[in-house]
Amino acid sequence: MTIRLQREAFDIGREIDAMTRGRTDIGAVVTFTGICRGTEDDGPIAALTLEHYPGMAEEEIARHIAEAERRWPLLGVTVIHRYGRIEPGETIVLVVTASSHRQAAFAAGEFLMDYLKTRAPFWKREERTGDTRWVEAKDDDDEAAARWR
Amino acid sequence: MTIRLQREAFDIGREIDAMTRGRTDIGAVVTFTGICRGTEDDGPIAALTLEHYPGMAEEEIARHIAEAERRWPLLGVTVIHRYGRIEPGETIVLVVTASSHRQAAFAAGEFLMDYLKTRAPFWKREERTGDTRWVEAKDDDDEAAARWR
Amino acid sequence: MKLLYFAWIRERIGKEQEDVELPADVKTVEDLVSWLAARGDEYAHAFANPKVVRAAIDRHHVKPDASLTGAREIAFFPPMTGG
Amino acid sequence: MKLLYFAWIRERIGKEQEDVELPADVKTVEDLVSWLAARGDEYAHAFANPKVVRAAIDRHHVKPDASLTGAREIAFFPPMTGG
Repeated sequence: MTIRLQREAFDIGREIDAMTRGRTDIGAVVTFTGICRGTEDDGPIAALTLEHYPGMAEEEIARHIAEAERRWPLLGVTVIHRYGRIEPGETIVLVVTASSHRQAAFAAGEFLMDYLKTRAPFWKREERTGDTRWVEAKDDDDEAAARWR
Repeated sequence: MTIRLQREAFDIGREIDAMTRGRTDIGAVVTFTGICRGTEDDGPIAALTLEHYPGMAEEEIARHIAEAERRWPLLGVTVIHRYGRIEPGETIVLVVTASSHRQAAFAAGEFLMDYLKTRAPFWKREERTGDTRWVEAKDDDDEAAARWR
Repeated sequence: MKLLYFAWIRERIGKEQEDVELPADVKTVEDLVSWLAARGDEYAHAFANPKVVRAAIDRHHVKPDASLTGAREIAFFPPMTGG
Repeated sequence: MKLLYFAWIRERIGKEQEDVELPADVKTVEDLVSWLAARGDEYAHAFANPKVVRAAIDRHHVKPDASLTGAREIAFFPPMTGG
């Protein structure tokens, strides 16, 4: 598994390549990319600033990946989560899952995203014109994560 | 929507970029990449040759994308399917789905793959050492597609 | 009427496509399969098990009882294995 | 014992971390929240609604009734909004 927390943007093609190059056992690769949107439910935003708990964030992601590996026959998992200031249109998070068949790759990707949303120690602060505020957690994210219990 | 049938490999990063560049409404992009494996259930394979029904393949994919767009609030869909001879480790198919939220992007990607497997007019022929044969359709692919009815 | 064949159906029949004049009593896809199967050994071989043969009329999947009325292009192929 | 604060809890308390000596009767996470809330206005503000405060002991999520025995690092933060 590959876990990286970084300020910099990532290159999705390069991450897939790093996972699959030289292998002939992988039949399916699913990627999820989360992108900063320019509008939230109640208006435009100028940027997000992502804070995280260094150390725990990596460990918590590693625990989720280990759980995904127990549930599905995965052949590779990469999670990259950015922190710092991110503007609309920029990427925030990348999850790559590989398996011999598509069902496991899709399910594990969705599982990891649901858990990252509700259990990984990251907090988003929205920057609006002349104002900033912390993003509130969403009930439907908790419900999405609860499906896997 | 973007639909392409081609012999050549595709560049996943470039396809995501083409879909998302300059937009701030997309919050989630899911990609599925199908890759030729070097071993099927009953032994090693040297290559696949993919035959398709030109004209119908594009139309059938377009009908599936239109159905996905009816079911989920999608902001972009790209399907690229290769034909011709493909060796183990090479890509076969790419599906990219974008939405403002992750659930729609995941569900639409899985829906499109299930339908491509069972309804898009493509046929795989396996090349083994000194032998070739047509791949048989799998019951579990039909069952996966039936979930969406 | 234009007929198209794909994958092992194409291989067994030995051609990719052909134009045929159908008798008046060939009204559905399954009528056409029976009529073709009687045209020679290669067709009989291709349609030996009609259950595994799929058909499309004018590029839309159809069932065996689909009517041929108005059809321009009919394709026969095995179950799809793309993706 | 090392305490860490994140997001608006950090902002309200005005510091990222601190080392504290706990009285013997502070045995659980909720005991610690009550003890901290009584330390001053900034803490009272941060812990005004304990229901929205989450805690981790040594980098594992825990519930309010979790024991502090053996803990080295305790973090307080609002519900996560990553991903």
